[in-house]
Amino acid sequence: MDLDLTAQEVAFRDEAREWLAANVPADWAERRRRDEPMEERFAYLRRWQRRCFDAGWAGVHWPREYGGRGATLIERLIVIEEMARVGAPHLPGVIGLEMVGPTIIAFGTEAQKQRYLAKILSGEEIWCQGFSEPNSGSDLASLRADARLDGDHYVVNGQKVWTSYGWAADWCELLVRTDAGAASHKGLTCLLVDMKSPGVTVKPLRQMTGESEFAELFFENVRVPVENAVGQVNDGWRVALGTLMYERATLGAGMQVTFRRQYERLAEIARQTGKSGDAVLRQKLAQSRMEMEVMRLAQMRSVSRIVNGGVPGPEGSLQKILWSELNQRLQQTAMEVLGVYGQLAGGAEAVDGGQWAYAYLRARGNTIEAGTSEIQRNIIGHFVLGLPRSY
Amino acid sequence: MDLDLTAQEVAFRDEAREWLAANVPADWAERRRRDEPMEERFAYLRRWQRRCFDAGWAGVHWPREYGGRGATLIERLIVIEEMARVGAPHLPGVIGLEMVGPTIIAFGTEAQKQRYLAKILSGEEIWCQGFSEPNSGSDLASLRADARLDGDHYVVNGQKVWTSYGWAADWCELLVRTDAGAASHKGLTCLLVDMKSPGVTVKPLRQMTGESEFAELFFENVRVPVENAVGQVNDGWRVALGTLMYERATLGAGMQVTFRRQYERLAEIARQTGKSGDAVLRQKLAQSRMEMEVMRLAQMRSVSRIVNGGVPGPEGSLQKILWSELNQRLQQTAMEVLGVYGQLAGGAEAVDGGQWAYAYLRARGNTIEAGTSEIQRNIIGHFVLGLPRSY
Amino acid sequence: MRFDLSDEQQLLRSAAREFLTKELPMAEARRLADSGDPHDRRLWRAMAEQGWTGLAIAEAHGGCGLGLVDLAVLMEEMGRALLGGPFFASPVFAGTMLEAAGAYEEAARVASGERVATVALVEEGGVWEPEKLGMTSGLAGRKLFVQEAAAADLLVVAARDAVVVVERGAAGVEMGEMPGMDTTRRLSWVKLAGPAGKVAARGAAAVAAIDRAIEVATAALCAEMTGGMQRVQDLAVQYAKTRKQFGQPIGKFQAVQHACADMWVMTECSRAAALYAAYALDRGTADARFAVSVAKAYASDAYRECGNRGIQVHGGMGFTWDNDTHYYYKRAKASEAALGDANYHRERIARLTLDERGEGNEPRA
Amino acid sequence: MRFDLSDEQQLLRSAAREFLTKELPMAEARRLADSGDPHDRRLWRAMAEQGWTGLAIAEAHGGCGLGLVDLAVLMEEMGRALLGGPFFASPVFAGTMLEAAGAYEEAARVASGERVATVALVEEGGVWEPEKLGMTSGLAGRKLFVQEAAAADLLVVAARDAVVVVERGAAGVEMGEMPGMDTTRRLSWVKLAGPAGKVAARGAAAVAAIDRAIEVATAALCAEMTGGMQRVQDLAVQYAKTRKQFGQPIGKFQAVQHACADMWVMTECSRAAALYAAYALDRGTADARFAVSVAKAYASDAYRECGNRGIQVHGGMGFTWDNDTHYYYKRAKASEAALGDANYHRERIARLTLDERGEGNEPRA
Repeated sequence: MDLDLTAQEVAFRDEAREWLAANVPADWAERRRRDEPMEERFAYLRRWQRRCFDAGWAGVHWPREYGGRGATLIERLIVIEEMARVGAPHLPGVIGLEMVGPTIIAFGTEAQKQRYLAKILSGEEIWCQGFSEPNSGSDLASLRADARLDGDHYVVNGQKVWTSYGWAADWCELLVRTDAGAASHKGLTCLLVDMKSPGVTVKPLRQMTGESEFAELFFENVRVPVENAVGQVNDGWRVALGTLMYERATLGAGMQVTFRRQYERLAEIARQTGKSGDAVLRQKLAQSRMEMEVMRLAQMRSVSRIVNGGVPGPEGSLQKILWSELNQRLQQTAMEVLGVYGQLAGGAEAVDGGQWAYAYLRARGNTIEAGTSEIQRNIIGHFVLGLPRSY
Repeated sequence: MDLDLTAQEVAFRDEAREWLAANVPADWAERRRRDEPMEERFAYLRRWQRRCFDAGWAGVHWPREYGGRGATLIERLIVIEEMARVGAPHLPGVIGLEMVGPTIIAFGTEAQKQRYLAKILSGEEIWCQGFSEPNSGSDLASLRADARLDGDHYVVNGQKVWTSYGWAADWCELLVRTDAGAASHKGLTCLLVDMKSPGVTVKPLRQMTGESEFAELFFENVRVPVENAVGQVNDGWRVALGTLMYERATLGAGMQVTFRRQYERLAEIARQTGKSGDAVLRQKLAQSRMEMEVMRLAQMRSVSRIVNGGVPGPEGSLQKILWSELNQRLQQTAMEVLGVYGQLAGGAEAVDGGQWAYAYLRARGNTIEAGTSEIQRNIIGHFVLGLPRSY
Repeated sequence: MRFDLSDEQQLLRSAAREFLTKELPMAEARRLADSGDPHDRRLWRAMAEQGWTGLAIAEAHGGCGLGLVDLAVLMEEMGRALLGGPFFASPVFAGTMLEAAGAYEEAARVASGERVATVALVEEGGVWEPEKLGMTSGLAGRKLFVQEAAAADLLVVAARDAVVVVERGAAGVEMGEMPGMDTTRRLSWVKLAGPAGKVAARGAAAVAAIDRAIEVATAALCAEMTGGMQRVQDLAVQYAKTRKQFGQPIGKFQAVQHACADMWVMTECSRAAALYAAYALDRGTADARFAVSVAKAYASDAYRECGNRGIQVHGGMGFTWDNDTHYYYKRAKASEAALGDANYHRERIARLTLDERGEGNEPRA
Repeated sequence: MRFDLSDEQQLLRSAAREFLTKELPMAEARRLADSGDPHDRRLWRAMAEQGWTGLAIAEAHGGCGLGLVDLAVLMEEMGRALLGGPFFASPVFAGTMLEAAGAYEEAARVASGERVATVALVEEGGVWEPEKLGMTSGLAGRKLFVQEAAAADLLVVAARDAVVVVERGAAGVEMGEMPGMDTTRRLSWVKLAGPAGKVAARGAAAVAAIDRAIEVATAALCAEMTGGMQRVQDLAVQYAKTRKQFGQPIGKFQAVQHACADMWVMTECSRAAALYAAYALDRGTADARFAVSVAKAYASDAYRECGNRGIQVHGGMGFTWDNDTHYYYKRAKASEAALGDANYHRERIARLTLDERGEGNEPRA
């Protein structure tokens, strides 16, 4: 057991830290609290990704031949954590950087790599993923959007929901049924679809927070060239699953740092309001702090396991359960610390501009998005513990 | 809404209170903490039941014609609560009084009533129930003990577990399969079995507390006269279910008073040790106190519903969930109040002779016995909310 | 013994359910919540005509003189229907305070629905307990989290030493919005610079009036919260029966079904506790304060937890604006924070049962 | 970065697993627990021969000089196998205290297994924090909850101002049983009437030695608790796979399966926290105390909760003496109470992270 970074990793971290200190836009902290049209916000974030890309900080884990730095998993986590530490703006092309890009690198043709990868890195093209459907949430294998072959094109029809960045995306990694006769998770294919194709409609999906992070996508006779299939035809399940594994393994990465920042702020508020002297709230705050630390340690263990030879396994479900349930408890504790002020969504009296009320509501989605807590426990029960499938 | 007792109920309560004040044996409080052979303890309790019976306080809810007082449900609960209030010894014939007796009254023949009822009331004959089997715990309908007709006798073979008072019982209300060909919960019959019959073996079942409240019963070619079937042959499911309903409706009755007594004692300990000044423990104690009150109120509502025309419904599952889960939290809180002393099972340093350690362990069985918490939630889900069967 | 509604109360419940189903269907409740002004004057007049605004105010003071259990019955239905606006603030909270403070004339006009009132209680830092208030009858300073001040004609100001009635339009009264997550009832700050007002009660009488109103309002709020839980439960159970995944209605999976069962348990318990709190206050039983704290401690956690489970049962749908659950979830949070959260009321229970041989301590059998 | 066992540590784990499976099968562990004397001398000698009794004591002081992570690995296996007797009391707790107090000669004899020692720490009322102890180097008074005093040759007395080593048989030493629910490790009270003893350390050095031993013992205890959780989980999962009800293995029902998944989550988390606590103490990192409190707060709740779920998954069988789970459940309670329960360690976490910009506060990336 040795948790120290190597000299090389320390150098890498220092380089990242230095660059971030010099380049994180000073107006972001203020700006993120402000209501601004999401297009404007998005353009701002795109500029940020471009700046990161120019300095070599976008997609550090991609192989050098595709424009990355070939960073190790540890180095990659270092970048994620350093960015979270300074509260850097997030990269709007995250879906492309973290999921679609690696999928194309793993499964794509040379032509696809040439066509798409560079623009993912630079943020010139934003990607989304079309996986979930209204009737296929937890039960992804039952999806119904279909692609019928017509000459050298697929003709796609169907609907997708919960598409992050769907309203901003130039391209979509779309999972569709290409063989209607095959068993549920067979006969699926991943297509790369130009969102400007005729027949694509995007509708923002309004969440209970009032925002629309996600979108619904409608496909009506959308023609997609056959060469836009990524991976083998009818092998889309495997392609998509690889992507989801990646999602679960990395989604929690910057979180513990973000949680820590929130905790520090909450502790500050508690001290200022005298609530830090309340023994009951102290217990709840400490419990959250403990959970963050346990999450950090469990994550280090997972990463260590992957580094020492292995791909992300179903243990990703552990991370998912930890960060989502931790955050819900943390936000409830924040509400108790803020007392009657917690409910304020804005106005001069709101603490931190109302972001705690937002965070409380937003956390509610955590145990649903990216695989519900129930699904995660099914995965652990079945794949880790060897119990019979419960669904 | 009117929660006052009627003048008649007040008179009844005062009568009970007065009698109990004069008759509850003074040595019980001390004696219950002492280790004594269970036969000795049982003989003591039998004498107590006899004394209650002589004064008309055993089976008050039984019809007058069978030796009861024809007490209303309210009056019956008054007796249970008054006994709990003064910490009276419990009635060792409780299974007969609360379950078997009412079953015989409802389903039995005149001859059965004549033969059994009076001795149940007086405690001269102690009853147990043979329902659960090693492979039929939650899934009672799958039970396998069988009774084959042989002339004017049934020949019974099989095994029962979790039989309360099995080691002390003179008689057993036994649920057996009389029609092997019928569907799972059909083809069952309730037999009244003399525990002294040849072929009956009783083995105490040791619990994690170290005690043996329960027993395993083994039946090997036990001959039971056909006239000992209670209710219709092959209608045993309905007969037994009525009994279980009764169990769930009354099991929680004296509990809230007992919990209250425990809470008062715990509060006293907390004041003496200074723990009552600990804000964190105050929250946990208050939470338990609140849960007791909520349980009391929910129970009054259930009782009120039954009184105003109705039989106990699946709402009995509410009581079961409340008292069992409340008690587990209460005992954990007691452990936290007692701190390192909580674990002591005896010796001069143990608080209250180690009964808190015992209560903590014993509570663990609460969410399992008389239908697990999972089964109760299945019942609520299916029978109350109309969701599909989940098992 | 009857722990249940009388025939009259059952009629009241049916009438309220019928009225609200017709006059405030969910789509309308949502529209009002989203509109920025949840106070619908037409609906208000219709409720006043039903006698609801004067339900629990004495006949002698212009009300119907029904009891607090009746009020709880009505509030539960309102909570279920997501009625917003000043009903809670005006007849329930302010009305009770006015009546208790002896301002019968103002109470009567609130009871008739002619005037809308609200209570100005909470101060900087969230302070709200009568004995901790800083404002005196001079009325200088700010009151915060005042419900539906924008709709109110009268402000009933709870000061440390007085209950003072101030016209909203009086000189020296300024107010502004405090946007909260629950948009069915707006919150405001109110700045007072010594406006003219009518002192309804002073000293101990004022403290007693404020105290009484807080207890009554808390019990009523618990009933309203129970109604919300019921609705959240109904929505989730309905969804669990119809939504299919893996070829089954999701309600067949124990994880989902048991979540629904938990919601049912919590709603039943909360209802029993809220009804009893109202009953105990109505009868003036010795354990009334204990009963109120039990109800509020329970409901504060239970409403939120029902919301958590309700949203979870719905999966992604539960997280959308289109689903009705979030309106209840947000109100659950506002209600949890109002008049003492679960931690506060548990501590009050501890004071009543742990420190002294207090009122919650005597068995009532 | 390697958050995992080294090859040597993996070997140690395999060796320990193999040894304990052979020398302490469950039937034997149960027999010892039920026998009234859980200290098996033959087993003790065999463990000493493996070098286990000196594992974490420096080579210069007669031990093997391995680190605390190695000790954690061993303790986890022991917790899994339900090893009782004085291992925790003697080499882990007393051995560390002796070494830290500079009593190298005694430490060496404990490390070799030749002598069994135990720590006398806790006083009336459950007081155990070094700064709150009442007993002084005069050694007059009672120490309580002393583990395996009956098996010990030496008492290492933690006094307010000194660490004193006393022979068990010395004049002025009296002891008696404190029967606890966990019968794998006996508890005693020890009455001291100024017995002769060797003062190993005084003043600040004594406080530091006691403190060090408490931190190390706490981390080791967390590792042992993790092993227990693992075993409770294994038993439950195994049962859930084989026990059938309603025509299905019960593990197919989500209520049961998710309980098993929870146990797995808790065990994984507890293992990570316990390993890190050992590592942090070993390296002397700035966040070591924080790490110890995280591990103990987590394990205290988690071990009990694993027991709760483990018994529940077993249904009626889980409540029987015949089932192995209850031995772990009882030890979980004893371990929860020892060296600070979850409430205690959460408060310590609050002190470290909430009040000051304390040691647990600096990001370590």
